[in-house]
Amino acid sequence: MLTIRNLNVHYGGIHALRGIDMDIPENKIVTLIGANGAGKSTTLRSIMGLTKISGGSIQYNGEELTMHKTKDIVEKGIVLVPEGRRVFPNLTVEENLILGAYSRKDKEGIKKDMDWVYGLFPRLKERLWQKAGTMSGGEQQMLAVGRGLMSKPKILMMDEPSLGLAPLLVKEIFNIIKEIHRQGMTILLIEQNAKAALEIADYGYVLETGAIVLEGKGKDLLTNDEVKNAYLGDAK
Amino acid sequence: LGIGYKIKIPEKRLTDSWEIEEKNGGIIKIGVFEPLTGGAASGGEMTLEGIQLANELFPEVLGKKIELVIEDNKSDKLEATKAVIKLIHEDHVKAIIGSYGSSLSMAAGEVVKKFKIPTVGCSPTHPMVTFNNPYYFRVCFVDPFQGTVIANYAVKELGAKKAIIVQDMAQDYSTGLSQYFIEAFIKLTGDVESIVSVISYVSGEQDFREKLTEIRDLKADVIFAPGNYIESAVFIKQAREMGINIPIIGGDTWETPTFIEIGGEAVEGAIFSTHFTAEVPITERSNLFLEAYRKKYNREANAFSALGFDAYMVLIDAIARANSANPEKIRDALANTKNFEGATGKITLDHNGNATKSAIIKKVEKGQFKYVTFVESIHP
Amino acid sequence: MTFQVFMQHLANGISLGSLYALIAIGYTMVYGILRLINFAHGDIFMIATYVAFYGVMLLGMQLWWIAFPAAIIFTYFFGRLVERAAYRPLRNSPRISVLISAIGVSFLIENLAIVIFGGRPKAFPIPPIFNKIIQIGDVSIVSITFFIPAITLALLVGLVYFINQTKTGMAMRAVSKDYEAARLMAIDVDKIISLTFGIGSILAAVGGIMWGLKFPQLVPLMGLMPGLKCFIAAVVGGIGDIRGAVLGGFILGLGEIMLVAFLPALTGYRDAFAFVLLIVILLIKPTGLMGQKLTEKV
Amino acid sequence: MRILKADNITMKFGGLVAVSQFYMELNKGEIVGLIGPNGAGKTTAFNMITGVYKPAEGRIFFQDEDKEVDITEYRPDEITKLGIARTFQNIRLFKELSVLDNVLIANHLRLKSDVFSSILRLPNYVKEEKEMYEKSIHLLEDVGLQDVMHEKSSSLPYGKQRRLEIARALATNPKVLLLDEPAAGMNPKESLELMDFVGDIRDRFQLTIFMIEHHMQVVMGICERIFVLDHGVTIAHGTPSEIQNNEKVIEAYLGVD
Amino acid sequence: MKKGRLELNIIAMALFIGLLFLFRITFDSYKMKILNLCGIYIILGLSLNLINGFTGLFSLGHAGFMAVGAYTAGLLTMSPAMKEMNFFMKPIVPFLAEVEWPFFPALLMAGVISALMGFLIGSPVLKLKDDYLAIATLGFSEIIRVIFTNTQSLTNGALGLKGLPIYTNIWWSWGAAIFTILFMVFLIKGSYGKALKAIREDEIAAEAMGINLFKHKVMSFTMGAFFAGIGGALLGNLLGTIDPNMFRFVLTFNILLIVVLGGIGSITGTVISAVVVTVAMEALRVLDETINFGFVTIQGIPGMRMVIFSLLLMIVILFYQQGLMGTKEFTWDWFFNGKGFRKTLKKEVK
Ligand SMILES: Nc1ncnc2c1ncn2[C@@H]1O[C@H](COP(=O)(O)OP(=O)(O)OP(=O)(O)O)[C@@H](O)[C@H]1O
Ligand SMILES: Nc1ncnc2c1ncn2[C@@H]1O[C@H](COP(=O)(O)OP(=O)(O)OP(=O)(O)O)[C@@H](O)[C@H]1O
Ligand SMILES: CC(C)C[C@H](N)C(=O)O
Ligand SMILES: [Mg+2]
Ligand SMILES: [Mg+2]
Repeated sequence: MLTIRNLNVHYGGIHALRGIDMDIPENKIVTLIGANGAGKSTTLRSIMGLTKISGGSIQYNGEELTMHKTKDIVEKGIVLVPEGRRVFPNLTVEENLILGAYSRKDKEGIKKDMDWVYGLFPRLKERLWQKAGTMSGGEQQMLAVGRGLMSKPKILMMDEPSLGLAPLLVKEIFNIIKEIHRQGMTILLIEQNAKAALEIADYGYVLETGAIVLEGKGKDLLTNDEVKNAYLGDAK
Repeated sequence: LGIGYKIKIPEKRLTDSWEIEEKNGGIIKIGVFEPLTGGAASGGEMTLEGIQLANELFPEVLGKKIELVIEDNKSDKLEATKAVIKLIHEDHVKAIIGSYGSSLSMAAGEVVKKFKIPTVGCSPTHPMVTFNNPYYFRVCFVDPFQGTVIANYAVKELGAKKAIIVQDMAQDYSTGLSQYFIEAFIKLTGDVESIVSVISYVSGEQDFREKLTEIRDLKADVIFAPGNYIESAVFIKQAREMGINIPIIGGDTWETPTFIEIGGEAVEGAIFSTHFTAEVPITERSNLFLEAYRKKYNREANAFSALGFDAYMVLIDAIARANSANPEKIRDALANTKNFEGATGKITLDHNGNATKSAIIKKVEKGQFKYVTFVESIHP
Repeated sequence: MTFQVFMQHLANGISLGSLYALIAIGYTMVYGILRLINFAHGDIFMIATYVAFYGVMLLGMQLWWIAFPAAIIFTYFFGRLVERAAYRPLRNSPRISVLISAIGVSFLIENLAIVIFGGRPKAFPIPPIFNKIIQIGDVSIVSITFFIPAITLALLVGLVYFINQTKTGMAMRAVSKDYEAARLMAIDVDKIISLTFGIGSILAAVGGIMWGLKFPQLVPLMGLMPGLKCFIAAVVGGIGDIRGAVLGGFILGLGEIMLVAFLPALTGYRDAFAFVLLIVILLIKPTGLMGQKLTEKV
Repeated sequence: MRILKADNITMKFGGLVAVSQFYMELNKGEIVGLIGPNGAGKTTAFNMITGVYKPAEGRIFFQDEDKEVDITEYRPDEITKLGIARTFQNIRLFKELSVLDNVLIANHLRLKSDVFSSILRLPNYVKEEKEMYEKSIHLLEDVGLQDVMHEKSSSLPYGKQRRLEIARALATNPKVLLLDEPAAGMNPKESLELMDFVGDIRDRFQLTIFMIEHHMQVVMGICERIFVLDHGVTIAHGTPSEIQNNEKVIEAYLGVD
Repeated sequence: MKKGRLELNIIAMALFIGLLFLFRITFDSYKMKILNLCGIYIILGLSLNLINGFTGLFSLGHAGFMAVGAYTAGLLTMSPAMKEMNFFMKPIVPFLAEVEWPFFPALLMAGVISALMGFLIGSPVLKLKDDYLAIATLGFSEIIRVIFTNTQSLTNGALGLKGLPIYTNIWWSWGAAIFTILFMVFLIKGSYGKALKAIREDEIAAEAMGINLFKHKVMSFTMGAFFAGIGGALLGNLLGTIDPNMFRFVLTFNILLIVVLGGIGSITGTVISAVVVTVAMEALRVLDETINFGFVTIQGIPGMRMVIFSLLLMIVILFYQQGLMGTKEFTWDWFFNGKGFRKTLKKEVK
């Protein structure tokens, strides 16, 4: 569905991505793991057209995305829940969700999905009128995920959705990911919580200093010694 | 310094010596600083018209061509000083003409005095312009005279017994002229209470409605409101809007097309004193000037163009008499100007550098400035 | 002070206040979305007035009802052009750069206007309908005095609805905080900002024409002081909040007039009134009268 | 010996009671955890202790040498001066400045010379400045950031930024250190390293540490006592094993595995 | 500081003073005036940069402080006779009527009064942030101007003061400029300067680092006001005439533009851009004049100079957003290893 070939990104002098190849097949969960600064977020930002790439191709169902505006990419059905939440602090919870569905025209569907999101995150429903900026970190994270879901994406990309969440909620988030996946969504997930991510992922990539060093089925990576050593912290 | 270069140090500061120009071929440079942008731009433009016209008619003196170097002082005192400094030191002008607006002239006054460059003002009427400054001259009358003239007219012709003053606190001209008017008016009416109110505003103000509300019910026969033509026109307009119908009179600043454009119907009947009128030529030169002006600009000349014309004429006359382009000599010759026939009348410069001139009273009628009467000069 | 005189002052105050309010709304809109003190707002206002002036010169006084709307439409595009040229290239720059650009473009417009329109003031043509003197008892009021509050009110209602209730309005508010996140919602950030500017400029244009009708002289720097005062009005009311802008405008307009009316000795301090008011309000309520208090989440 | 005490502090935002009657005591040298669901009021509690927010009710006391000071009304900088330093949940480094400058700035509060001695570079100032440099560089070596000392702080990867925040807090010479989710954004391995690091600095700098954290491995691994907040209310307090088995905590926060 | 730097600095200083002597001999007084203005604008630019660039307080009140400085020095240095001539509408307040101070104490007093003003204004206003601070400081500067317009017996109101003794010359203006540069360099390099930068970067974090925000902000603001007052005084006694209208907020903008063009937060940048802007403003004057090429004359358009100037300005703002220098500073290393200007970031440590 999404095919990335030889993706290169430079930040000034820093060569942040060095020729990345990735495939995200339809209706699969793909995860991208790696240490801080490996280039995970950069990959997602490049797909969304938020970061200028210096070479390579990104294709969505055979269509080249690299020249498109972010807005068009979102309208094609690729949505990112960004790192650091990025909710609109001056808007209420409800307004944030409505904007999530900015590109959609189907009033009925929007209404339905709104209720669905409230079902997933009851806290949001309680705080309908609160300005998003005053919510706690975890609450904002729920809102960010909810807002991403509101656009009814074909591919949902999430950049560290469990960051700063309480254990209960982390579990909850992973359940939600599984749930939306079951409903037919394709997912690209970045996680520090590599174990949980690999457990639910169909396929995983390991990124180190801008290059893919390892890839494979989620289950296989879980048992890979290198991965265990470097990311799972099991090997004590 | 051990760098190996030799730095040539001229024996004398080149620019401070006036001889430089002899090399300059047969050109004498005269500086002009006038407001060409900003609040007083209308006046500056008109003055410049007169100066340039004179320059076209009389482009030479002592067999040399006269070149005008024109600087815009942006209706700003700071810019006025800067412009004059530039004229003196960059362009090495021998003499300067300008500027419309007493405050601007006064700002430049210190500079021309310091660098000893003779300067002829066209229409700055405030006494301080030339006072104590042997290098500043002017071809117009001064405000003590103008104040008396207009007070006289108010009392004798309009029969006014009580007056309201509206002055612009930021213009030396306006505050000065008000002062002289008040003195004359009290003297003429013999009534110390005859000034019922003095209202002040600051250049640039646009809303006089509260002030007008304040004076609307005062019993007065006339309002004296000398000031910049813009503020004055707006003031009159708002006064008429509020139903204040007594005569409003002012000074020489009003004679600009802008005054009528802005004031529209409201300024009908406004009365003011000024320097010159095309309707009553005074001298031979007046006719010459009027003719040439009509030919060049295709309309009637106004007082400021006439004064610009005269300033130029007086200056080249002085250069001719001095038989030199040395600023000191020009100054001395200027100081000796006697009975020079200008477009605005006979010009004699007194020990202060002031001309003693007659005044004209004009009135706005059907959107035109109409001549009303002529007031003889009073010899001080 | 007699009752009549008081009424006269009151009428003047309301009319001036709503004029300030009208222009303040434009400021608040642009500020609310871009977090930018649009110093060029006053100059856009000036351009609108000049265009209206030339329009009437060209078409004749009878056709003012074509000339004025045409000037407003022109200004709409002019505002968008200013945004395009001076602000869009700085989209990802620190706020201070954008602010400086605002100051710079304001300089440029003023100086261009001096060269193009001439430094010499022009008289704004007033169609008779705005210039009727209406005598109510002893109070004489020019008809424009009534038009201004009515127009302000109408625009206010429309805008409040637009910003709070429509999706585009929401998008505007979202853009104001986070361009990138807005882009991720499929919002065309440039388009929204440009639109905001266009609307702000329309308000400036309406304000400018009203101003011209009330104070009929045009000079290239005419936008400076009103611009500043109306910005203050917006801040006093609580910047970013449209109702606040209106409130601020009224307080400022009425306050100025009443200050001069009741304390004639302080006439000279009229221009300082706005600033004193500003500082007093800011010190008491730092977010302005209608601005909500937001504790920064740490 | 008690060093910090929060005596029933309460914080409200509009109608919302973010923290209600929070009572807590810290003893010298302890590492204490603060956990609870998102929005429970943990960060808010920190903000009250460090003076960023003023509590609506309750008082906060700090044991300064041999006298107990009521710091409820103190400004944040005064509190830091007394010896309570913190890190932020959303990293707040001086982004445009170098790593070293970030740490040097944290030394400023202990500077005795006045501004004119600094401009005139009088000997007393020069001496102090030298000490500040040496101390800062040592500190950076201690936390393993000496190699990136001259980099712009915002160019560091997340994990190192977190470490720099801690180093910066340490540079203020604190007695009590408050850490707000220090392991956020770290992978499990890095989290475990951080755990060791925290224990290490406690010993080396003789600190008392109060820490918010969602990584249970970390919290349970190094905290001696744990407070649990939910909806602003303290629902439990005890040793890690007590907390792990507390019904209420499991229900509200931990969940069942 | 590496060895040898001190010597280098002294040599550079000596060379510069020599250069000033050279200018004095060869320049006419028009050029001298511009040279003086350059020095003064350096002072003003730096003082604004201290507040806006280094401390991150967005202040737009500089014109007000300059007015305070200019009037203080003006009133203290004018001769009693001059004062009497100026104050013809209303006599001057008695305590000022007879004073006539030499320039140095008057200049110092100008700085002190202005600093005092900065302190008094700063105490309430610095509680505000960002744009609010900007507009409030702008407000104060306008209030100062309006007050000066109306206190007839103290300032001669809107008519202003004429005939101030022309004390300012290149020694004063450049002397003060160099003093200001040194002051800023040492301030910024030191711990207090770093604390100011920390406030600029993140107030909440700075406070958490134990920095007393209020004290440091007021300090920076007061120092800025002091130098603004000095700059204003030098300007007044250079031009010989001042009035309240000179000190409109446009003046603050001019200085702000200098700071921005030079690079916010760069001392070197401000110095360079103060000189460039001042000279460029005058150089562009030719645009307003009629140019005669012999065969063809181009009529000058009044105001064209300002159009071109603002156009150039916009180009810099849009295409060189960092300004000339960004936050970089000149260093001697630049001469020796040719690596270009060094980032302030990379502080050398022994
Ligand atoms: N805007 C930027 N300018 C310069 N360098 C950047 C920028 N954004 C990221 N980098 C650098 O690019 C590299 C990759 O960063 P990226 O944010 O993609 O990492 P990541 O894998 O998402 O890390 P983390 O787990 O910390 O989020 C890092 O070295 C980072 O410092
Ligand atoms: N400045 C504020 N204005 C309004 N509400 C606030 C503010 N700060 C916090 N809150 C609210 O107070 C509650 C507690 O927030 P706090 O940040 O303390 O949570 P937390 O326990 O740190 O959560 P997390 O683990 O998600 O960071 C939340 O519901 C939040 O929305
Ligand atoms: C020049 C003028 C027409 C104005 C007035 N006479 C003045 O001296 O200011
Ligand atoms: Mg990332
Ligand atoms: Mg928190």
